Amino acid sequence: MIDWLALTVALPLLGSVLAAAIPARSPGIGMATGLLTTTAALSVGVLIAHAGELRSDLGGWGVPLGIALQADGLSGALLVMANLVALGISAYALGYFASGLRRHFWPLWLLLWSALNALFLAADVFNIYVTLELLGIAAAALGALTGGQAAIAANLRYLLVGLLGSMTYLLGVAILYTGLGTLDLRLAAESLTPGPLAWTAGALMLGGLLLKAALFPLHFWLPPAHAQAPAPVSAALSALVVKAAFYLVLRLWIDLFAPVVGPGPGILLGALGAGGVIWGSWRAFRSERLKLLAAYSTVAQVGYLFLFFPLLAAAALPKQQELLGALLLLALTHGFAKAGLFLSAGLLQKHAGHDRIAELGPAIRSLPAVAFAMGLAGVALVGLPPSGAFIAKWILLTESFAMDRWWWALVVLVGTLMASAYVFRLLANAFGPAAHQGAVELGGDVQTEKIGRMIQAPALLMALVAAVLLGLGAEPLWTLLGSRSP
Amino acid sequence: MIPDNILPAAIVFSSLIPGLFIFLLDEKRHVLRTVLNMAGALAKLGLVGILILGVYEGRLIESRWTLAPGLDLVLSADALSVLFVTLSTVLWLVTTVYAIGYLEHSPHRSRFFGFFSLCVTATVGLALAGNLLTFVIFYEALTLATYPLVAHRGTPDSAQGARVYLAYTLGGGVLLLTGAVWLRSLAGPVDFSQGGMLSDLAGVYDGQLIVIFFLLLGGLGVKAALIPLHGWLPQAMVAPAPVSALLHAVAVVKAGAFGIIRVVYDIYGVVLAESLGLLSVLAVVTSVTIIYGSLRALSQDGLKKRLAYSTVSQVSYIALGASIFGPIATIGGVVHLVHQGIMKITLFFCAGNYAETLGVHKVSEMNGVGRRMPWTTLAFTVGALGMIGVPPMAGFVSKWYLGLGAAEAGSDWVLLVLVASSLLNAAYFFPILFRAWFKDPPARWPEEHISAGRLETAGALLWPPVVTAMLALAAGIFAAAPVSPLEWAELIARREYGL
Amino acid sequence: MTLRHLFLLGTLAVIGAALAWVFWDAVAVQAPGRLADMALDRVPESGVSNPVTAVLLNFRAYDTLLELAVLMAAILGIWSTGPDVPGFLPAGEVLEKLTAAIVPLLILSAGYLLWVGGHAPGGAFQAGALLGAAGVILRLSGRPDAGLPPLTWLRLTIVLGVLAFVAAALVLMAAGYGFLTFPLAVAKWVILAIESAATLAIGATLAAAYLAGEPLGVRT
Amino acid sequence: MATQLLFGLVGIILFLLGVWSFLAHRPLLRKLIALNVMGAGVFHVLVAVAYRGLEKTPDPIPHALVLTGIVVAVSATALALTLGQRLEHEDD
Repeated sequence: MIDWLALTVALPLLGSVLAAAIPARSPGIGMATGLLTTTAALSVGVLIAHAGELRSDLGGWGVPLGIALQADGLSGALLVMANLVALGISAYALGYFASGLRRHFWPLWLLLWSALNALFLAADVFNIYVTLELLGIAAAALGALTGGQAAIAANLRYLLVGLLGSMTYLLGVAILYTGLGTLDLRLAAESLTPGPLAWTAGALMLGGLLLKAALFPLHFWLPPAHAQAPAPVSAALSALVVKAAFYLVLRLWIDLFAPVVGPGPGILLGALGAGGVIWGSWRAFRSERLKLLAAYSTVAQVGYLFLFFPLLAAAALPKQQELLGALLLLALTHGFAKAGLFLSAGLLQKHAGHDRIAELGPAIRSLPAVAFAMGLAGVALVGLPPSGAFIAKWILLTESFAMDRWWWALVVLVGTLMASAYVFRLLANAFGPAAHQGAVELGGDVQTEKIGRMIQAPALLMALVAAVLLGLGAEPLWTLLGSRSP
Repeated sequence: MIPDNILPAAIVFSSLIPGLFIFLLDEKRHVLRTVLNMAGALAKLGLVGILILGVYEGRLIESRWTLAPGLDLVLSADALSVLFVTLSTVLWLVTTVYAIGYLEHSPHRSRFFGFFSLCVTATVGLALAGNLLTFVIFYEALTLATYPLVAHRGTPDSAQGARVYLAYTLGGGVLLLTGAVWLRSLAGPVDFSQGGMLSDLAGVYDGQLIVIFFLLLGGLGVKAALIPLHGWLPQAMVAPAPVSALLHAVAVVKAGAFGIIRVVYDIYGVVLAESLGLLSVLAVVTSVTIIYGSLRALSQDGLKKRLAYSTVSQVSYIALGASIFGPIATIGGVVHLVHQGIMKITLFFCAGNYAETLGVHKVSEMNGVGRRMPWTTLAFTVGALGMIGVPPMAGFVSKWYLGLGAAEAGSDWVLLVLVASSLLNAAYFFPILFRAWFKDPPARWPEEHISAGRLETAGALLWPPVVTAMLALAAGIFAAAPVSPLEWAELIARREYGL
Repeated sequence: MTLRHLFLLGTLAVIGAALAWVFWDAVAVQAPGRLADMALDRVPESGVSNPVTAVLLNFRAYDTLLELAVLMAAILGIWSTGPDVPGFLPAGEVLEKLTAAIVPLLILSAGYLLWVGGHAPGGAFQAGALLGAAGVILRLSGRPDAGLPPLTWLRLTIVLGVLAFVAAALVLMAAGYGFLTFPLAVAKWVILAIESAATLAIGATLAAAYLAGEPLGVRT
Repeated sequence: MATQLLFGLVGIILFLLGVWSFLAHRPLLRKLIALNVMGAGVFHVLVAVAYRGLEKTPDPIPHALVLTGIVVAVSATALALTLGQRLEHEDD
């Protein structure tokens, strides 16, 4: 029998081993592994759509003794998104890295990929800790790949903060095991009752994860780390790694803690999310550099995701499902959009030799496809139609009005305006005196690179998915969520 | 024969698909781009023809696509949408010809014509929108499609104009979005239906309904350039002439005015709107806008700026018609949607011709242009007289019905507004006509790009205004003919008031 | 001792009290059964008799697999930061002799711990740690390469653990068993093979990590 | 029972000391050591949980978790140390 869940984790591990052992062949091995892994993830998605929730007991021991992997509509959709984005990033990376960095990039990248899949499928609280460390270490190493002092400093800080988060989380796990005698998410959910245990374990585990999910004000480590990393890595960090941490928060929240801790924490998370929306958008608007802008917009986008929590807690079941679908749609849209934005930013940086927004005009105008990718990604980040984010926000707004919690709607609307401010401040550069070929305009001193068509494709494709496909074709998400475990 | 559940979608796609292909074209593929443009325009025209027939027979023509549980994208055709669709389709065809003549030698043509097609796609989409969600989607899409056109030239002041335009329209978009979701949270899916769909909420949520109305009005008023939300319009003048023509006559301002009509008649229902006292407020706002626009127009020397302020004033006639209770005024407002479009696009074409041919941008430079460019000036004259409302021009018909309706509704002060604005129109148009026809031309024009040959200017620039001018004449003279805009307007009014 | 510090101390004290209470409550009052008995009962089915090894290499083998991946990620990350730092001066005679005596002992005891892990405390990690220690000692006593094989072979060694683990799992899956399911008949040997591979990988990784960079063999 | 509580409390105290020194000190090296102290604290708690009195064999699960945790912590520490070493040292 083929265990597709396990394969999505095992294949990239194997690929990483091969890439590390045979550095000369690493790009080929990496691409092949990527294709196989994505296929496995897609089949997981298809299986969920047909057979409903999937679960596999590794080692055949069954919980609570063994470890299980599980995938429902929520995790399945995120898994598919993550793998498609990762595949796009891989295709981009083929053309991006100089030969010196390649042999370092691919094995670490595949380990990161494996960790991502493992997290979306995780069903065991301690296993989540191990996987988080794999994710964090691979991410920090990839982020520091350029070797610049700033990059190393930023990613060392990122690594340490990540460790602080996982240690806190681990203490929560220890407490949980002490009190419940199980590490399996579902069994824990069955036996967890309101009380001090739930509160402390919840505070520790969620607190640790929130640090990794960069929820305001725990976001301080994110902008430097994401802005300093090489473009494909920044894309992965912003679009996927943060998403994985967020997914764990959401998973633990709805499965484990929301039922036993009452409405307070949900409102707190929503309030922090609101702070993130405002602060992140503001800093993005003030950023001088493109990649910093993109990084701060991630802080804002994470904020949006948390705005759903108080409503999720307050809503009755059918509404709850609707909101959860919107939340999922927003997360997927942001995954594709942010990846598209960072990959475009990387191309502009390569082409112009810098990423100072004010001076990017000529570079943008000489790369129309990249300009389009940024435009579409921008539309999705602001949440204008026909992007998936628009549908998600429409539902969020409607529900917050319907539940007489209009203040959440207010945050969304203000955030939307701020987002359009920073997005169009960037896009305005696309219009200006006609572009002659790159270097001429850019002046002699900066080193510029010719950008091929192939490397532009992934950015454009992902932006398209975010800005159009997810907006017009999102309905299946809710049917997929219908197969969610109660 | 196209099935009725495909037709509206097909009408939208007929400009979307060519647009997307045009984006991929190389700058130099002039012929192919022209072919794509024209093919799209003609295909749309044909499809609209089929649509008109269907609606005239009273068939239900609707395309539906589910975006999310309970959220449908609905494109459906009723008498009102057909009127707007036809207008935009016809004028798009003409404007495309004009734009090809106007822009074929400037840079970034593929980008321009791509967004040009997206712009009309959005316009047609919101014309056919069958519910508020769909309307909002295309309304925002219109903003996104027009922004690159306004910014197209890439000069500092066009960048500035585009920034202002975007600030206003996105701000308005947020207001509209707020109103729309709030309304949805009260009423569920907001499908446009003749006579309104909120009657069962009346009396329960009156307060909220009033707030929502003003949110929606705020959002739509930006594009409709109602005082005090009109600030972007004169700034957007920096755009190339075909864009201004489209923005002013068809796409943007009309989207706003059309939206106001939708809100008043097909969401609130004119009866409810009246009973909530919303109509009178609207009447005041529009009247102020009418007078203010005309007054500002008087003092403008830049020809396009003067036309811009005249748009501010003229578009408000449409909303004014909606704000007066009674079918006659409704007819006047709705029919002006068409008449103002035809006349205003003529005027902008002519302004573009003067600029392109002779480098004439200012009214003060227009001495004797009539002798140098008789046809263009003739077309301009027709448009101008129409705007003033001289019988038997199209503009006269609109104002006549508006006045009649006002009198019938017993709000006589509106008559004063109409008279005053007509006088003001005359005051800022007659001097132009006088200069153009009766003053002597200067020794040499500011910068003469196109020297007079067999035609006074390039053919692609000359024919569009002449054609639209003739349309404007016809709309007035044959107002009583069976399929004239007036007839349609009456059909719409009958259906809205259930007569 | 600023105000901030005082505030921090206060908060931590409160948290500590809360944690202590919850822990006491969970251990002394609730005292749930937990997994001990279940695990101990099923040790015989695991192919080894040392419960901890049974958990690590069979019940929760998936954790261990990812943990080896973590080690691999760490060393690959270390290598990606650049070449290794220069080593220490060659050791004096005494230390030299000492090293020559200790290193073989360490390797021997590593082997013993690996073997004994099957039925008594011990196992791949303890053994790997000893191997790593041997490497560190060699490095301290002046061997720039810490006794590690040349890079090409070193690469193979550090991935050995994950490779053996994944390969075994996939082969058994292909053979019709679940992922990481070791049929009792072969479990003992599969586990021993994986553990031996893991021991080498861990030892090599720990020693290599001590070089703080990729041993490209370029020395000045 | 008492032993168990004692070990657990020591673990919690260690953890909090680690948090304290992570938050109170700027140098990255000290933060790294602080993290390892926190780790030691958590492992203490787990070992305490495993204890079932002298006559019964301890719960093997927490022991395994501790072993795994140690290796993970070592890996992270190694990478962090290397990154720190690549930094010029003005910031600590």
